[in-house]
Amino acid sequence: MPESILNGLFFYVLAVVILGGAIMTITRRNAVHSAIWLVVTLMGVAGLYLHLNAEFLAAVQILVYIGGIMVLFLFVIMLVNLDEAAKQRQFNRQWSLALICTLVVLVEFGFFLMRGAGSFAFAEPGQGALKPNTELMAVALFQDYLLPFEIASLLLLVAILGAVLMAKKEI
Amino acid sequence: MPEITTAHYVMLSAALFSIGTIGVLTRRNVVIILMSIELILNAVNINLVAFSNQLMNMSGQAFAVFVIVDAAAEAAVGLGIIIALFRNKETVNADEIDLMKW
Amino acid sequence: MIETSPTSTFLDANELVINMGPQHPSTHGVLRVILKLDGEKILGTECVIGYLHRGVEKIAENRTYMQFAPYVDRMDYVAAVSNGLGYCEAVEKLMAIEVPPRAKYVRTVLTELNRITSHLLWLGTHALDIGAITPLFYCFREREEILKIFENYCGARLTTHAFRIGGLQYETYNGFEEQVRAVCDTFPGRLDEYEMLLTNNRIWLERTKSVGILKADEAIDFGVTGPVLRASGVKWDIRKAMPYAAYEEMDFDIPTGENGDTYDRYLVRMEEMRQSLRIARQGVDRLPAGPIIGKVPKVIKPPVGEVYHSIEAPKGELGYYIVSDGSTQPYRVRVRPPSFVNLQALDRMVRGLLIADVVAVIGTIDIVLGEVDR
Amino acid sequence: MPFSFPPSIEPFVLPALYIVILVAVFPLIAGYIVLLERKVMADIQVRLGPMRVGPHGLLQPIADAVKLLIKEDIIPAKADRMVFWLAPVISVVTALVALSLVPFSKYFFVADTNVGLLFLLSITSVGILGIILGGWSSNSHYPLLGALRSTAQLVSYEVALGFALIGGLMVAGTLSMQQMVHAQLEQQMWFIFYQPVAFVIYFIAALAETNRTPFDMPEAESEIVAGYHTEYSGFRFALYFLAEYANMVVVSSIAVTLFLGGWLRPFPNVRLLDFLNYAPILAMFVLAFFVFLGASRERRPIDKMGLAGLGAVCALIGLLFLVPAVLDWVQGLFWFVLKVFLVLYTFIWIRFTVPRYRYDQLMRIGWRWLIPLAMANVIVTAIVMILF
Repeated sequence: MPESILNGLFFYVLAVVILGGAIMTITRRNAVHSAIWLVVTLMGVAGLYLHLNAEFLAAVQILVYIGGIMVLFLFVIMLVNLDEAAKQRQFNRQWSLALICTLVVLVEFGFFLMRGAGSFAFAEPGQGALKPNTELMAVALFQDYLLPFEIASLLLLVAILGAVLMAKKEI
Repeated sequence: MPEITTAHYVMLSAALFSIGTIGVLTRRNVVIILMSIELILNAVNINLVAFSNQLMNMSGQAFAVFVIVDAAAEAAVGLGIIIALFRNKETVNADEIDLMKW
Repeated sequence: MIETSPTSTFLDANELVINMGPQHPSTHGVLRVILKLDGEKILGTECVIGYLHRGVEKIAENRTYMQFAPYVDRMDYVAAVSNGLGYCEAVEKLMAIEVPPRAKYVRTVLTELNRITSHLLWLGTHALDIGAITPLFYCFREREEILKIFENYCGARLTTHAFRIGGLQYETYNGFEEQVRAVCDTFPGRLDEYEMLLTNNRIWLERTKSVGILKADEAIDFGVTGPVLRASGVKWDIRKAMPYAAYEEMDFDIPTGENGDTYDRYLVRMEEMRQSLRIARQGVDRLPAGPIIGKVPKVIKPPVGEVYHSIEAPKGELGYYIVSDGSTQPYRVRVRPPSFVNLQALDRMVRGLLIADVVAVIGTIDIVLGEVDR
Repeated sequence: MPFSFPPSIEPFVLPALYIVILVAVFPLIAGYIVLLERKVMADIQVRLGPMRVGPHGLLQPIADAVKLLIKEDIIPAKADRMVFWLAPVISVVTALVALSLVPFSKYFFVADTNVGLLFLLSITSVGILGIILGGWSSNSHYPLLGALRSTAQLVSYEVALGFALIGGLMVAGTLSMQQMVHAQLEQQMWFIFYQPVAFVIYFIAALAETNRTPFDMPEAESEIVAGYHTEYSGFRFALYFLAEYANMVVVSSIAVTLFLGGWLRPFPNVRLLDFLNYAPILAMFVLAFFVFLGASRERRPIDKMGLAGLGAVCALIGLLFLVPAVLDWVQGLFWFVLKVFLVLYTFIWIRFTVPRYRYDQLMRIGWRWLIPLAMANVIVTAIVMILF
C-alpha cells in the first residue's frame, strides 16, 4: 500500500471522527452524552497530532484534555442536576440567525482556502526538525518561550484560585 | 487520492471551528457551551500543529501547549462559575441568566 | 423526620438522603439508617428498626416460664448465655429460689466466656468495617475454642439455653476445667497479637480517635450502658454495683476510658476480655462441689407480683421485668436490651462526621439487631 | 525466516502478534492473579483458600470466569443504557492499551515510543472516565458517591504519581520505556537507589491509583457497598475487575521498569553472577519438582493426574529453555514477570494487613504530604544533578 493512500485514509477517517464527534457534541440533549462525544473528538485530534509528528502534544492532549478537563466536566455535570435541563428546550431563540451567520463564515473560510490553497503548497518546507519531539519541545518551551511559559503557569495559578473561590459554598 | 496537504488540515480546522461556533451561539445549556468552546480551541490547535509540521518549526507545537493550558484554565474557571450559578439561580440555561446581579 | 425528596442532588440546599440498609454490608444485620448528607458529611441520621421484630415479649405471655427460656437466647444471639442467665435469675428472684453455689460458679464462668465470644465477634466485624479484613479470621479462630466449650457443655454453640430456672440442668463434663484453663492460657497471647495489628496502627488510630465522641453526661442522659458508657469514663458495672451470680466473690477490675471515642471503646472492650479471662480462671479454680440445681417446684408458678432484674451483658445492662398473675405463664415480660438503648446515641455520635465514620460508630456501639427489635 | 511479509507491513507484524497474545492471555493471567491474591489472603488469614475446583483450586479462575459469563445480565431500569454499556469497556480498553507500552523484555514489547511513559500516564488517566461514567449511568446513590470519591482520589493522586515519576525520569533522561532499562544498564544501578523517595511516593500513589487498601475508598464495601460498580453484575462486572487487575499490572510494570531495573537480571554487569542467566531453567525445574511433590500427596486420582501433567509441562518448558536462543528470549521476560509479581505480592500483603483510610484523611495525605514531598524530591534531584 503506498504511503500516500495510507496517509489519506488516516486523515479522512480521523476527520470524520472529529467532525462527527463535534456535531454530536453540540446536538445531544444529555450533557453527559455531549461530553462523551467531545472525548471522541479530542481523541481524534490527538490522532491527528500523532500524524503530524507531534507525539508529545498528542500525549499531553489526552492527559490534560481527557484525563483532566473532561473529568472535570463530568464531575460538574454530576454535581449540577441536569435532568431538568435535559427536558427543556435545547436551543435558544436566535438559533436560526446564528446558524446562518456561522454558515456564511464557513463559506468565506472555504472560499479563501480554495483561493489560497496553492500558497500552502508552494510555501517552503521549513529547515528545522521535529524529531526528537520531546527534546525539541523542551527547548522550545524552556528556552525560546520561557516567558510565555511562566505567564501560562501564572495563569493556571490564578485560574485555580478563581475556580476554588467560585465553587466554594460560603466565601 | 490526492496528497494530504496543509490545506486539508486548515479546512478541517475551519469546519471544526464552525461547529464549535454554532454550538456556542445556539445552545442554551452553559455546560455544552463550554464544551463548544473547547471545540473551537481544538480547531485552533489543529491549525498550529499543521503549520508546525509544514514549516518544520517547533513554535506551533509550543503554542498548542499554551492553548491547552488556556483551555484548562478556562474550563476550571468556567465550571466554577457554572457551579456558583447553579447554586444561586438553580439553572444552567444561558438565556435565563439575564440579571447583572443576584 | 427527614424529608426525602426525589429531586435532591449534591448541590441542593438540603442535600442528599441515602438509605444505609436494611441490606448493607456493615449495618450488622437489618438496621436501616437514613442518612442526610451534605456531600459526605452527615447532617442527620434516623434509625429505622423493626426488620427483625419477632414479638418475643408477646410470645412470653403464651408460654410457661420454662418454655420461654429458649426464646431469650434468640434476642442477643451472640451472647445467648448472658440472656439466659438474666432471665433465669429474674424468675428465681420472683420465686425466691436459692441457687446452689456450684451452679452460680458455672454460670459465672460460662457467662464470662460468652462475653469474650461476643467481644471477639465485635472486634472482628468492627475491624472489618474499618477495612482491616484479617483480624476477623483470627477472632473466629479463638471464638471457636470457646464455642467448643459451650458445645461440650450443653450441645449447642450459639443459642445455648445453658441454664435452667433454679440452677443448671447439666453437670459439667469431664475436662471442663482443663479446657477453660487452656483457653485462659492461650488467649492473652492471641489478644496481644490483635493489639499488635491494631492498637498502634496509624490508620486505625486515625480512623477511631476522636470519632463518635460521647461525653460522660451525654452517655448517662441517653441511658447508654456497658462498654460504651465505661469508655466515656463512667465507672458503672452491674457486676460490681449489684453483684449477681458469683461475681461478689470474684476479683476483677472495671476498665474505663477517658474520651468516650471509638478508640477508647475499643481499648475498654479489649481490656474487658482480659478481665473476663481472670474471672473465668478464678471461677474454675474455686469451683465448689455440690448440687447444681436448687429446690424448684415441678410446676413453676410464681406468686402474684413483679420483678426487675438486670445483669451486665456484654453489650450493657440487660434487664428483665416480669409481671406474674400467679398462673404458669407470665402476665407481661419486658426486656430492657442494651443494644436498643445504646443505638439511640448513634445520631449524637455521628452528626458532623463522614459516611465512613457512621460505619465505624455502628460497629463501635456493638448492636445486635435481634436484640434491638426483639 | 522461510517467508517474509511485504516491507510496508513488515514492521507491524510482530507488534500485532504481541497485541493478540496480550489481549488473549492477559484475562487468564488476571484470573490467576486473583487466585494468587486469594491464596495469599488465605495464608495470611490462617485458611486454605479455594481448594475445590481443580487441585489446590488451580482451576478456580476458569470456574469464576464461566460463572460470570453465564450470569444474568442486569441493567437497572432507569440506567442510561448506552453509557452503562460503554463505561466498563472504556475501563478495560484503556487498561489493556496501557499494557502495549510496557517493555516486558528486550524483545517482547508492542511499541516503544519517544514519549512512552507520558503516553502510559495519559492512557491510564482516560480510565477514570470508565469509573465516573459507570457510577453516573447506574442512576443510583452509592455508585454516584463511589464515582465522585474515586474521581477526586484518582485526580489528586495522579499529581503525586506524576511528580514521583519525574524524579525517576530525570535520572533516566528519557521517556522511552526501553531506554529507561538501558539507562539502568549503563549507569549500573537500579534507579530505586538513586530515587528511594520517589519510589516510595510512587508506590503509595500507585496503591491509591489502583484503589487498593488502604486507599480503596471508591469501592469500600463496608461503606458504600461496592462503589461505582454496585449495580454491575455478570460480565460487565468482570470487565471492571479485569481492568482493575490490568491497572495493577501496569502500575507495577512502571515501577519495575523505572525503579527496579525492568527486565534486567540483578547485577547485570557482574560477570561473576552470570549463572543467574540460567535462573529461568532452574525456576521451571524447581516448580516442576514441587508440583510433582504435590501430585504425590494428592488423594483423588484426577487431581494426581492433573498436577502430574502440570509438572510435566513445567519440566518440558524447562527443557525448552535449555535451547540458548529460547533462553535468551525468555530471560528478560522471566525477570520482569518475577519483579512484577513481587510488587503485586506487596500490594496484596498490604491489603490484608492494614485498615482503610477515611476519605478526608486520604485527601490530606495526598495533598499535604505526597505532592509536596514529590515536588521537593524533584527540586533536590535537579540541584544534585546540576552540582555533580
